[in-house]
Amino acid sequence: MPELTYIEAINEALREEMRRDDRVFLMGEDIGAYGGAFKATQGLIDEFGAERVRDTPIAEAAIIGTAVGSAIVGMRPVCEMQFADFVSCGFDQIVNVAGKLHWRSGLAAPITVRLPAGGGVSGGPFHSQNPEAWFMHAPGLKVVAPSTPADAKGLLLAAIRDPNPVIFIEHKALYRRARGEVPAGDYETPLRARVVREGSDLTVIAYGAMVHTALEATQDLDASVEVVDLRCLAPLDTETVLASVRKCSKVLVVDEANEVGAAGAYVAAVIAERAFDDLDGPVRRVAAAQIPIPFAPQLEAATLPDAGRIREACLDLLEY
Amino acid sequence: MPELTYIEAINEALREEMRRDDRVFLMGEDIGAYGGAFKATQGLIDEFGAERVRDTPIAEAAIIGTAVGSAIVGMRPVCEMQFADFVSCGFDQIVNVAGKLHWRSGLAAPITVRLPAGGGVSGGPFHSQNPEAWFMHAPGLKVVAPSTPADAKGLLLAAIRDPNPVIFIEHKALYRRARGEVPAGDYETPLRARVVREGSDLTVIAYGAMVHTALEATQDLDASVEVVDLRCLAPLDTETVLASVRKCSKVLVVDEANEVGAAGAYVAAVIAERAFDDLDGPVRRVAAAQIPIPFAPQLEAATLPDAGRIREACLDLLEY
Amino acid sequence: MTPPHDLEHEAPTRAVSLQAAPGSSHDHLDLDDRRRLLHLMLTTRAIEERGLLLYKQGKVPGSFYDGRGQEATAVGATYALGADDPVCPLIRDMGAHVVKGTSTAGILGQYLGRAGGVSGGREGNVHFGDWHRGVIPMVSMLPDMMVVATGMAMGFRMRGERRCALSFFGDGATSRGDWHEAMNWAAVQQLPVIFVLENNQLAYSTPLTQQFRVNPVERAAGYGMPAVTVDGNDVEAVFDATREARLRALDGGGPTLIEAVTMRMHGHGAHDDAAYVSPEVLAAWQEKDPIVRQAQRLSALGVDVDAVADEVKAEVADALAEALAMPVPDPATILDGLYCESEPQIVGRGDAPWSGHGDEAWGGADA
Amino acid sequence: MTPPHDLEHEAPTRAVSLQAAPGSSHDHLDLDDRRRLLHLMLTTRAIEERGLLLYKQGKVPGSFYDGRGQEATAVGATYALGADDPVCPLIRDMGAHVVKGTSTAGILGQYLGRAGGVSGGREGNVHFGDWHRGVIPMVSMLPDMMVVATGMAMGFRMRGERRCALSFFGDGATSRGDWHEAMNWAAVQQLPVIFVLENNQLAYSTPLTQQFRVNPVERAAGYGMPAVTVDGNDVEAVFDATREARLRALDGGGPTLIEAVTMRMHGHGAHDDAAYVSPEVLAAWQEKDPIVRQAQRLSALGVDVDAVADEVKAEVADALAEALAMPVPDPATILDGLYCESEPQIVGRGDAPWSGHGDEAWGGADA
Ligand SMILES: Cc1ncc(C[n+]2csc(CCOP(=O)(O)OP(=O)(O)O)c2C)c(N)n1
Ligand SMILES: Cc1ncc(C[n+]2csc(CCOP(=O)(O)OP(=O)(O)O)c2C)c(N)n1
Ligand SMILES: [Mg+2]
Ligand SMILES: [Mg+2]
Repeated sequence: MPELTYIEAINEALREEMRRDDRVFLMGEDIGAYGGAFKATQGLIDEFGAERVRDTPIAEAAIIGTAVGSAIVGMRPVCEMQFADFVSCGFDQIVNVAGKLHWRSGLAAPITVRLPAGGGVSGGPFHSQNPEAWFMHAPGLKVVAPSTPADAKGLLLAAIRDPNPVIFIEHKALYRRARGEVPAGDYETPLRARVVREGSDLTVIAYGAMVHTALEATQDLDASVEVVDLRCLAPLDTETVLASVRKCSKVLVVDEANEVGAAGAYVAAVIAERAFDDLDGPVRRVAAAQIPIPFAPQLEAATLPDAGRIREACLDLLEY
Repeated sequence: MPELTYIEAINEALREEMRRDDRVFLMGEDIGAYGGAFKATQGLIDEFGAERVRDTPIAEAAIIGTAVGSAIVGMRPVCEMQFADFVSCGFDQIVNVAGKLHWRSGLAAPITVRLPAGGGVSGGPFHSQNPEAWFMHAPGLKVVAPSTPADAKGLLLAAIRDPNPVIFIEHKALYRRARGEVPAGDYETPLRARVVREGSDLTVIAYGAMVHTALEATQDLDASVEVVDLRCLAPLDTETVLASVRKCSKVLVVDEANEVGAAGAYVAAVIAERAFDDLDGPVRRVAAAQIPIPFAPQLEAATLPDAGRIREACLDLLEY
Repeated sequence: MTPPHDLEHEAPTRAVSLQAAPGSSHDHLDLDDRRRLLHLMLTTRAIEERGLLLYKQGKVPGSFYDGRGQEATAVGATYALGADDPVCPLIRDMGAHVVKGTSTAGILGQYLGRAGGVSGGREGNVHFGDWHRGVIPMVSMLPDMMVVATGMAMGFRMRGERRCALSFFGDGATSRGDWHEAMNWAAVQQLPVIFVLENNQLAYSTPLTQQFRVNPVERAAGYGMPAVTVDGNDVEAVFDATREARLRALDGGGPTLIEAVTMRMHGHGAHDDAAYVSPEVLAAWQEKDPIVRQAQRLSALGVDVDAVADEVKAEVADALAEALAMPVPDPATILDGLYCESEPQIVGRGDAPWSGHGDEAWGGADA
Repeated sequence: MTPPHDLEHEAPTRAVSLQAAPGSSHDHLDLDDRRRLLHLMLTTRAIEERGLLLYKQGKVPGSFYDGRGQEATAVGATYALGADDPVCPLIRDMGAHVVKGTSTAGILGQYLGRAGGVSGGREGNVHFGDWHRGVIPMVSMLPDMMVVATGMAMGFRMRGERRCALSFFGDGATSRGDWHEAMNWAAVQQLPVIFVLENNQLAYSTPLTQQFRVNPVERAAGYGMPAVTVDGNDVEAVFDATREARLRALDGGGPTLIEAVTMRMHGHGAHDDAAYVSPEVLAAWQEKDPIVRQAQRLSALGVDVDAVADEVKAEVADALAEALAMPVPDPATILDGLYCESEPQIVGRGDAPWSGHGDEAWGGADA
């Protein structure tokens, strides 16, 4: 199998799906000749032309809203926000127009919105956010967050083909740092959680970049730690989550987003309600401090979850 | 003490604060001569004039953003969204401009944004939403949600005087249905939770309209049920919450918002992490189904939490 | 109390002058068309009058919004559209639903929140759309649907289909950011979309002077978009302007902004007594009632307009009986359809009653 | 590869013609002012050149954005402001910080993410503002700060203060909804605010033709707002236009849109080689370098411009030493100041070096 980076896998998924399905097209700021701020769409305009790889004005509401319009007449748009942070400017179109349309009327809005998210790159308060929890709380959206190149490709193909609006969270810090085997050709990764490493003493649940941090933090712990990669936050794969927690009886949920109201807090609430009898300890959480993500590396490091904090929480739980 | 409705209490708070502090002014759509869609600002233009009771264009981003601008030069704006649902159109200005300003720079943005929220009025998918969880997940904002007329006044006075941006969640169904004694004159209600009814067998945590539903649901249960009104969702009064849970050892969190990622789910996660040792049963939650709020009364009733569902969850827990 | 606004005097400047109403013959509408326009407006009004009555009788949950007195705009504009041209109506545009062929019983059932209403009781009042007939369900947030219409037009252009999309919105809605994003996007990409600004002098209680300093129709030039102002109470004038805009759109000439000047003849919704509007202003506009005008025009041409009215009356009465017999929706179904689980259906074809349509369908899947 | 855009030929239509650069005397600027303008532009450029060097040396975390080559716009516009007129700079507007008196060491410390940088390491690159001096920290979302500036102006008007606010933004930012909401709001309420559109021919890699069909300066009329286009590389011309707009604002004449025509002379950020811009276009603009122009103008008037350059060099060298000595921020402090816990301070007074300011302070608390 070829080895690709996370961003190469995204590029490949877009290219293959555009070849396969001529309803698929791309929209975003500077995604054409420039190939996007992170180069996710590099080279695609050469193969597919400017109509299918559309540079747009700086107008996030219009990017989302016109995507919905094109989708309901049969297209399959894939939108890029230049940074996930700018999705706040298209928030209304996502939650009110795209999210509710099918439930309200039976008319589907199959759009994909790609969000380069996450911290660890000295991006500061406006280039480091993890907005996924907002969208989990908006009915009708799916929220997907790959952690590996293989999943980035397979989940993106699944997202584009999904008949619903999908918020696709790409982690910027993984774009070039994550590299791995990616199956050639066509495949879809199901929107379900995946047990990355089996274990029996403790479950660590994470998604996106934090899956790697969780693996690193627990690799030489003197215990059998199971690591679960959620992959899809909405709808949440509660089955896999609960099965793992029931097996291990102890659980830590890791989330890179601001702690209050984070996706991980919701996962913890589900566990505390539905797996209580199997729990041998508190549902621990590690997340970012409840502040904007700082710019200076020293401050950012103190804000985001890291292997040290995860390890410490695991040790606490194991001793519990 | 005079008896007022919830909306009369809001009107009184606005009037008294505008008399007391000439930096305070109001902005919103149709809040002037018309007195607002719900009449919260009725009569205020007559006393304070059109400069301080400002009818605005339909431009939610500008309502929030100009409020921030006026606040940083010394004003104390109070904005009304015509319905809470429209705050999605001003979302970016709230989370990115208002929420982060003080942490980033030390410059405070003392604005209050009043949101007529909630269901139970056949408002359908766009006039029934409870957006508070979104704002809890945005650092730097305070989120306040009164359940009684006395709190509506006291919390609104506290919100306007607070040097931070405050999202003030008013429940539409309470505007005229909730009536109670409201202290005359000036007072501030602290942004802390309140034990509404003391008990020892089970804690029910709620806020806004659900406080009343929780009280009703539990009033003739054959058990000692403590009911806690959160009043302030961000920052959360974890002290009061945890003290109650530790005392009662069983807890139900009620939330009118969509279940996934709701404020109540965050409260449940905090409890499951920090009061685990005291828990004698799962952290139960009752919330709205994860769908847009339906219009038809039969569908809406099946979607929102009600006394029956709360009672059932309480009975389950008591038997646990 | 602040005195009611004198809307006539306060209006922001307007350079564009109103198009004259056409006289007794018409180049593009035959007599059947002109009679049909009356029929459609009467149906629209009858539906909304009946809806209001049902609301006052306590049979309609929630609020009630309607466009009585503004029927000419939605009916006239939609009448110019082809079967494959979808429309995005807002709260004054019941006529768009009617022209596209939405069943009257379905609309009344919608008001009543019944299982057989267009949205099956999920959506309220006018927040619905029979998209199988090319009517896109509106969201409440103004004017988000302009952006959606722009996106449909983008889809048509990308596939080389000879179609256009049309979106309505009010004067008040022009102040929101999405208005600008849609205008600019449609113009810079030269998309086949028609924007119909319904200037009814008010946004809820807010007069034009507090919304803008210059009439928004004059902004079109700044986007590189042609604009025209028409008498929004003259159904044939609105039709004409839209017909022209549509041809431009289909021929690759890009978007058009049409301002239809009209008046909101009642409160914002049924709960609003509109005390902020002076009775004189309303009385003056009453003289310009679009249905009376079309009826007079047809009477002068010898058409039996009472017969049209009788037809409509009977149709709406039947539909009402049908709607009232519809069951309420089943609460056990609320979770169904949160997600789409199969290959999505797309926006369908609506009625296109105008006699002037040739075999101009774009040749899509179901054409 | 798609060929680089020929920006000169593709530009959307523009009706407004460029104001001519003033000659060897000036009605409103004395020789000290004109020398100071050069000094301020040189300081601005020296700061950004040093920042870029620090970035290339790996000492600046994250990304690096600057406005080298566009100094005349931010310096010229801000120079016209009074001490009590706050400014909202964006990423090309280091000159606004400099004119308002932000310390050079504070700015270099900001780049470096040091505790003594303006934001103490919390904010990155240009996302800062010394609000004690009337510079409002920008958010990244374009052009949100226009709305904030409009709100400050609203505050001034409500209190009858003779002040105005100014907000910069790029050509690309004009496509966003907030641009429209700010333009309309400022116009309909006739607020004392100045909007400076920095048309630098590009939004990141996107040429004007893909952003709009008509130059946005022409949209001002549709809001009822005066507009003017100036040579954005002529610091005195930008000053003049802003001085006039400010007088209008202070006299109750409402907002003004100023288009400053300039060119982004490098990539969007330091990571971008701008391969999409043709070298010929850049070379032509290089001829119009704003600093060279002002230096030539002053040389002709007998000013020793090398002396000015030497002053700046020394100042920036001192500031650099100071910045490099600043400690990194303390991670133990990250939670401080999420909420404001005391009576808020408000936006303060900045430097106002223009000789033409009389005792025109609005008489506020600290005037
Ligand atoms: C974004 C947004 N803000 C507020 C509202 C509430 N609202 C509903 S209709 C209305 C007035 C609309 O005025 P206009 O656009 O002129 O349409 P009209 O009702 O006059 O037809 C308002 C403020 C809304 N629907 N959307
Ligand atoms: C709402 C929003 N979307 C996207 C971006 C990302 N972005 C940063 S600068 C830029 C280009 C801005 O172009 P322009 O407004 O012309 O300013 P210039 O950089 O040319 O000075 C973009 C797209 C942003 N900052 N804000
Ligand atoms: Mg209107
Ligand atoms: Mg630019």
